[in-house]
Amino acid sequence: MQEMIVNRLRELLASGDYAGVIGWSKGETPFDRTPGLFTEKDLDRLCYDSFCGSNLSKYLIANAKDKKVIALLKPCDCYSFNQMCTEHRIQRENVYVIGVGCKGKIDGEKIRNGGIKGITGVSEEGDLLKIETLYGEKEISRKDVLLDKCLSCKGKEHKCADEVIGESEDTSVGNKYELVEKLDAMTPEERFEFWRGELSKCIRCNACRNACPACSCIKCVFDNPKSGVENKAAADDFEENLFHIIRAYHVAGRCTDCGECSRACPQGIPLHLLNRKIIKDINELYGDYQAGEEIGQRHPLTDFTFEDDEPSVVERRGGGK
Amino acid sequence: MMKKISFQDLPRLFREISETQTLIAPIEKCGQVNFGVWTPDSTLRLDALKTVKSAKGAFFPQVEDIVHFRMKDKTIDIHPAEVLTEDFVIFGVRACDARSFELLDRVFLADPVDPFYAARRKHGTVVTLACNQPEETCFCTNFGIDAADPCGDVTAWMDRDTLYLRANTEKGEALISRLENGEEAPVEDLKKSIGEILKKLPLNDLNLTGFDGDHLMEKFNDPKWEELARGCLGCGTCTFVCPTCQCYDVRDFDAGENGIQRYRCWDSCMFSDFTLMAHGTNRPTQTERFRQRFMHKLVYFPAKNEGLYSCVGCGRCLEKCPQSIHIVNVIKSLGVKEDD
Amino acid sequence: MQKIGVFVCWCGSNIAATVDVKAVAEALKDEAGVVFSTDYQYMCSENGQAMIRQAIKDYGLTGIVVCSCSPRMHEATFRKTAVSAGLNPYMVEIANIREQCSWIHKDMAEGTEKAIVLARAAVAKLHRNAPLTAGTSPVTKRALVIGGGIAGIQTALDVADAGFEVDIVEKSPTIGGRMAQLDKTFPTLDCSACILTPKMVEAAQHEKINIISYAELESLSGFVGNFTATIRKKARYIDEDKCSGCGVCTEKCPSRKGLDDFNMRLNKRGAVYIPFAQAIPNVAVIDADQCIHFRTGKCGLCQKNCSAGAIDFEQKDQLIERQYGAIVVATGFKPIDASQFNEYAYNDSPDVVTSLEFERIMNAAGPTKGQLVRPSDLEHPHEIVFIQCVGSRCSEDAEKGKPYCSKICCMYTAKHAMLVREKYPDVNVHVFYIDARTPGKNFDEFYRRAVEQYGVDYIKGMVGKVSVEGKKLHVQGSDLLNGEQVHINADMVVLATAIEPDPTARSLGTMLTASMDTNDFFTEAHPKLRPVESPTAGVFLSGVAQGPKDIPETVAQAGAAAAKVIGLLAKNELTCNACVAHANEAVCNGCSQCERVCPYGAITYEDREIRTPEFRGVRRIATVNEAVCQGCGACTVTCPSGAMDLKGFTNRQIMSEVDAICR
Amino acid sequence: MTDNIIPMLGVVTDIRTDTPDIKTFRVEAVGGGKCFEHKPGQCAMLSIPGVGEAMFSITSSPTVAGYQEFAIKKCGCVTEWLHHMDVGQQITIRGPYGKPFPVDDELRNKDLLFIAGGVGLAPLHSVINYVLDNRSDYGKVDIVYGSRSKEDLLDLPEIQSVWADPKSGMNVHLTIDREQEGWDGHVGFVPNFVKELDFDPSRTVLVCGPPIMIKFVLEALTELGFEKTQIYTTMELRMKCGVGKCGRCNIGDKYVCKDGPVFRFDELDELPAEY
Amino acid sequence: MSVNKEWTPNIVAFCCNWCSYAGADLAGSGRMNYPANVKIIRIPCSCRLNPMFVLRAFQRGADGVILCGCHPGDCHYSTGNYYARRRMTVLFSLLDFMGIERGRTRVEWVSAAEGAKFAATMNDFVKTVTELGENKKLGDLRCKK
Repeated sequence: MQEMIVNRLRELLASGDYAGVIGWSKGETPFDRTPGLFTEKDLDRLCYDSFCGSNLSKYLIANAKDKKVIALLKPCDCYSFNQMCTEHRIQRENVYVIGVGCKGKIDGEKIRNGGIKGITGVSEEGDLLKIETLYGEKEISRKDVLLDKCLSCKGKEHKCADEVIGESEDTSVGNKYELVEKLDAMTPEERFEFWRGELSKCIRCNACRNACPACSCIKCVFDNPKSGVENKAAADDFEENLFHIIRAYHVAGRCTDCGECSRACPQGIPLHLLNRKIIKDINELYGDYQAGEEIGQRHPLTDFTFEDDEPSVVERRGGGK
Repeated sequence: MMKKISFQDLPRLFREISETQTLIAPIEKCGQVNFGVWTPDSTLRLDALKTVKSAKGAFFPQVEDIVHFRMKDKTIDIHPAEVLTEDFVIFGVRACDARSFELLDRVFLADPVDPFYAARRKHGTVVTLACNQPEETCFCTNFGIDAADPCGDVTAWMDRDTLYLRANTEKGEALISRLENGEEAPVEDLKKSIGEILKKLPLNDLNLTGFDGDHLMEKFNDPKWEELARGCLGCGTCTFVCPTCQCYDVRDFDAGENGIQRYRCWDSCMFSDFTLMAHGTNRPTQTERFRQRFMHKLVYFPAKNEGLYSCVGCGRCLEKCPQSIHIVNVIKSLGVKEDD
Repeated sequence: MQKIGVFVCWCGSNIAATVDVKAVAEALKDEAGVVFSTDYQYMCSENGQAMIRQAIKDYGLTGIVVCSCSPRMHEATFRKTAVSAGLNPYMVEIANIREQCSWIHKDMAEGTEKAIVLARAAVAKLHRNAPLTAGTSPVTKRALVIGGGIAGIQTALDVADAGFEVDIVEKSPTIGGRMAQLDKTFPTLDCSACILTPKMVEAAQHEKINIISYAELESLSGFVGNFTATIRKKARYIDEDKCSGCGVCTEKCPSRKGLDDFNMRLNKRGAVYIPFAQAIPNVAVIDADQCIHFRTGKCGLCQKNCSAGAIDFEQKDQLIERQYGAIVVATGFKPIDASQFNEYAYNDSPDVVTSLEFERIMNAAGPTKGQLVRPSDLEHPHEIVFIQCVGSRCSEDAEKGKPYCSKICCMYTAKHAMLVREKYPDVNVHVFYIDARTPGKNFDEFYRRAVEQYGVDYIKGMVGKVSVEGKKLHVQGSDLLNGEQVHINADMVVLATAIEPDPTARSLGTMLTASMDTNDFFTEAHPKLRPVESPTAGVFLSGVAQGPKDIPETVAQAGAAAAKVIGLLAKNELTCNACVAHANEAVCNGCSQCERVCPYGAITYEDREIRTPEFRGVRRIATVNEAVCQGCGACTVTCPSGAMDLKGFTNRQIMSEVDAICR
Repeated sequence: MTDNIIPMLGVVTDIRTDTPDIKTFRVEAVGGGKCFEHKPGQCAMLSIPGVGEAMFSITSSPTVAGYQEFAIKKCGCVTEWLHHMDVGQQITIRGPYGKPFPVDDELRNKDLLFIAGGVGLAPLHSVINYVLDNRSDYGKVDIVYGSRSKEDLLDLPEIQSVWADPKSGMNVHLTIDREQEGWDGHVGFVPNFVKELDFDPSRTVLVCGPPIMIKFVLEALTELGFEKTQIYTTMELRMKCGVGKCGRCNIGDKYVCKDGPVFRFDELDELPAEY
Repeated sequence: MSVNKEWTPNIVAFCCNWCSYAGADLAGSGRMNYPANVKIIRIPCSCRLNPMFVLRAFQRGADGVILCGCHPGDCHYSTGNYYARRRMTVLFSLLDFMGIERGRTRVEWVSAAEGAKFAATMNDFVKTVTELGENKKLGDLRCKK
């Protein structure tokens, strides 16, 4: 597929209409895939394979501002792209979207966490990953180390592609709200303890925010001394909560559930659960809604019906105790 | 004198230590291993090679109060925060992190000495641990660090079910003198086997030629920075997991009736507001901020510190950067190529 | 750093009784930025205001906090005080230590402590206040009156007489409203039609008044001085310009199934009809539900017989869009549905009627041509029982009925009783009442005449049950004065049904964003001081839409509303709200979310050149039309970057208040 | 030992309005007297708890007894607050920080030329008065100072009555950017004025002002034959700790707060152009 | 100041200017008692309530936060409270999801005529929050006395 993509890109770039391609290149470790802008001369560095898990759509804000570019987007990335077009953060006409086929992306962290150390090479053989390490060869099933976001895959359709290269697969497994429901079923004390434990790991590196395509503010309230809530480090437990509550709330209705927040988090905090809880609430209370389904949507928190539930519905619903 | 203790007895030792001083060790919490205060019910993970955050927090915490104010009318009361006065032990520090303390000393113990850091250094005993299984992201060898025999007040080795310890300083001696004597031979064997693996590490021969004060302007003006920085999100992950990054910010928190707390907290030169002033910033683009971080580690710091790099090759940035952009990219991209 | 003065009002003993005002003033002296703090008996008095003015000058105050009654009461007063001393009016904050403190707490220590906290919050907010200047917007010099009853007519006439154009929108085919249905009026017993119809004619002929009958307000946008209304003029299938009101069509119409609304549906009428003889406009209307042509496509007799050629079966609803500067709500009332009170056998016997039905029966132009007969058999009744308070003054948790007194029933029942006794001395009249409420000019005299001169049998007590027994109605009630049960075999029972707001009021209120009470009466801006204004600027209240009242009260209020409208329309421009939203261009993302929640369409976007320490270039930025923004703040919360803020209620101001309260 | 990080108290004992957006604040220790001794060109960190901390150059000469002064232009949160406060307000102060002008070494016995623009006079003010108080230690002294308008000239009364006094043995050359009523002095930008004045290139130059002015002054001086080793300036960057640790003011291998703020231009050439 | 007293919760009530604030005034005019630890902040409309304000109140030591606005359909700005209703529902649900006690946050619609309802609502809310006890989960220790 990489070859097909590169060949097509060569054709497109030859036209001179585009300043470059937003894509990935290989890096040092077997999992390193770094986003970049590629021109005709460095197309040979461009790489597209099972490790290109990151969502490139956000790079278009900076890179498609005053020039036309080509973007390689996976089916899930398209939702983010559409949402940013809706919010006028990306000008649709400046981007030629090539939908690239995706059969689920592999999470290097999961391989490492599975106890496989010193990895020097990985090769794919069907559903099997052969892993070379400093301590011998290992094998692992591909589906066991897919990125979490692939397990709640939104489907194989590219919602914004100008053309599609390669086949995609829906890699979703089971109920994507499973963890949310599990938490909902806990007592408030248990839930509190769960989040306290998770969020206490937060180092406020802002990776979740900076990777998030919905967090595309020119200046985040947490960086703006004039906002009154600016803070840089969690000097108190409260500030750990505050940052993540406000962040989840600010992307409410706009979050496409792309999973970048959890993927980017160096401490493995399941931040996407906060967003997913909101998505679940919105779907249940205000009707099914998928942010980024198409350009120009009005999201549920900028909308209402006369018959909406009262906030006291929170006290009645859910399996919570 | 080599000492030893069986793993079985380790909890007893830890309990003993923690009775008189704070004991910090790699502890697993919510699926991640980080240095934290050890208590009998914590999950000790001496086997974990890399904690997510480095060990620097033991001496330079992420958030630290420095002074407290109370204001009334036109008057101000100033109450400096107290420096640490109690001893503590940090156990299980790896060679790379142990070297980072020396680098931090160069900053915080330089004139004028930072009192908070100095107090922690004075009261802290560092027990290092040799790396039995280095990983592909490790490249400490490039900086003259020996993962088989780390420095510190005490050096420890894990061999099957026994922990061997060697005191390197008086502080270390005081900590482990209570243990029974151990043999040298198993440790020597272990060092040898570690040495073998270290040789095989894929990143163990980075070419650092040209990263020095003499080539400062050349490196600074290298056109490759822009492409290197293109994918950088401007988050602080690399900075905050890095054992040598020590930039900090000073902030005030108005706690109302409780006065105003001035604290310092880790900061990152990758953040867009790092050098922002009322009338502008001297590094307006992410490329410039990105460049600053690596120039500081690889060029400015050695220029000021006899060629000592501000990188210990721990490889945390390789593992944690969400977009896989890290110092090895920079070294390889900007450095002298083998075929040049 | 502001220099703040704090002024603590005693409000006589209203505040001082439960709040140690001196302690409050003293405690506030320690607050950052407070350079002067004092207390006084009545801050709102001239002396109190002079004290504020003096302090502003003496201490070079940049802002003042007045701890007093609700800002709804005196914020405007103190803002004017500040202005007269050279301060910006928005550098005034009120700490509400009366309504929200001294009046609800009894304990002095508690009240004082809370007053201090409230005052601190006001100081904290004031630290973040900035002087604001209000913009201006032009005024469209035309008024819209909704409802063409006596209230609407009177308001329209008064406004028009002052030289401004007025449109009356009336939902029925004619103006005149409920008053047109009345026979006589209390306490003078003069003929209702005789005093109303000249007003109707005057309105119709007034060059400044435009009557849009058989029409309803479809939608409304805009704000005070600049409303845009869309009015749906329903198809009456008659060309109003051609119809001469000759009535030939109404006679020729073969359909006789429609019920005559004007006569309270007591008789039938044709599918094409003129509501009543003096209707204005005096134009027929076709009831399409009853019309044979509309139901079968045949007939068309009216069309054939209309010499003016005014019948137009093709007519469609028409949407009229017009601009108005002011809106008057005069939607009036309807009697409460009596069928829910079947204890009075209303559903069981046609001889149990409501007062308004009785009004039509007594009227010479009514269904019985003014003959007092029983609807069931058209026989002359001998015993009539009037029952008061049907649906009025019910307990709050009763399943039916209204909690309020409908105000007019006592008097119209006395009127009915008197008229019956005068015309038909042979008829015995009994009135069951709870209280006879007669607090109006000549009202009690009128009531006493009914009792003393006309011998109406007033029985203090409730009726428990009315049952149909053959041709008679068995009324079973209690006589509280004599302490006994009363049984009367009556020929007719008249129910003094409560009045309630017209059912269209609720949706109209929503459209106008004018607030209503739980009974759907429109709320006045202030119950005492602004009784004819709605809290929504530019919307005024006239007549029963605001609350039960009789004709003279309605006319008085209609005049008052007109005066307010004239006051508004006389201005060439209005000062806008100064507390409007504003987008900080340095951090606006241009994401368009704020636009979506703005109820006024006040937000647009433009590409603007931005120069900040971090960015130079062109960016899409939200801009707020200050004349249109009403300052609700919906946009501010939708804005993720905090670029959109509301002047006067900024994020920082509110957070400062929160901090001060919680500390 | 904690003095370098932990501030001490100071009291503002005098506030002068110099220009529409610059005020000079006099700071003393709470019990009277100076908070600390300093050298010309050094800075101090002033702060209002809860508002923030910022670095300012000390405007008064070390020879002044009893207090230090700071000329501060209103531009951010801290300065805004300072501008709104009254005499008697306590603030916190720590310092002195940075390398001073080499008044007792390289500058001694030299002919000096001071060039300043706008609020850039503030750091030089300290040196000029120090030189004045030790007049015999220095040779010829010329001061070129310019601003946007007459109102924007800092310390005009002092300049006119003290510096321009023939007894001072100093020459003062004032200029404003545009013609203005009531101004009969020179009109024009500072760099051009320097060229017009045609100074002897043997002088040692101390320059401070907006970056754009410095750039053109440097060109003008080069044109006149000056070497970069003769020219000193002082830099302003975001500083937090003041002790070369927090990393904010790092340029190349230098920390402006510690290795600067005074730099000789030839030193600056060896630094990345990030200032 | 409240040293020797029993613990009472600190309640912040955000009231919209047009209905609820007026309702609170009416409660005052009617001398209807409710606890003094309820402090009202006037906002123009319930839709002005930024979730940040709610969190801020908890940070600074509030034990309960209540928002009062016009009844749905009665908003002075016609639609403000509909937005507020959705926003607060989502926020409260999120707080609940994070384990914060449900009873600490509430939204009530109180019209300008409902002085009695205002007082009753406040009494009830104070009772609920008193039963929940001190807000320990969402406070900032630095602000604790």
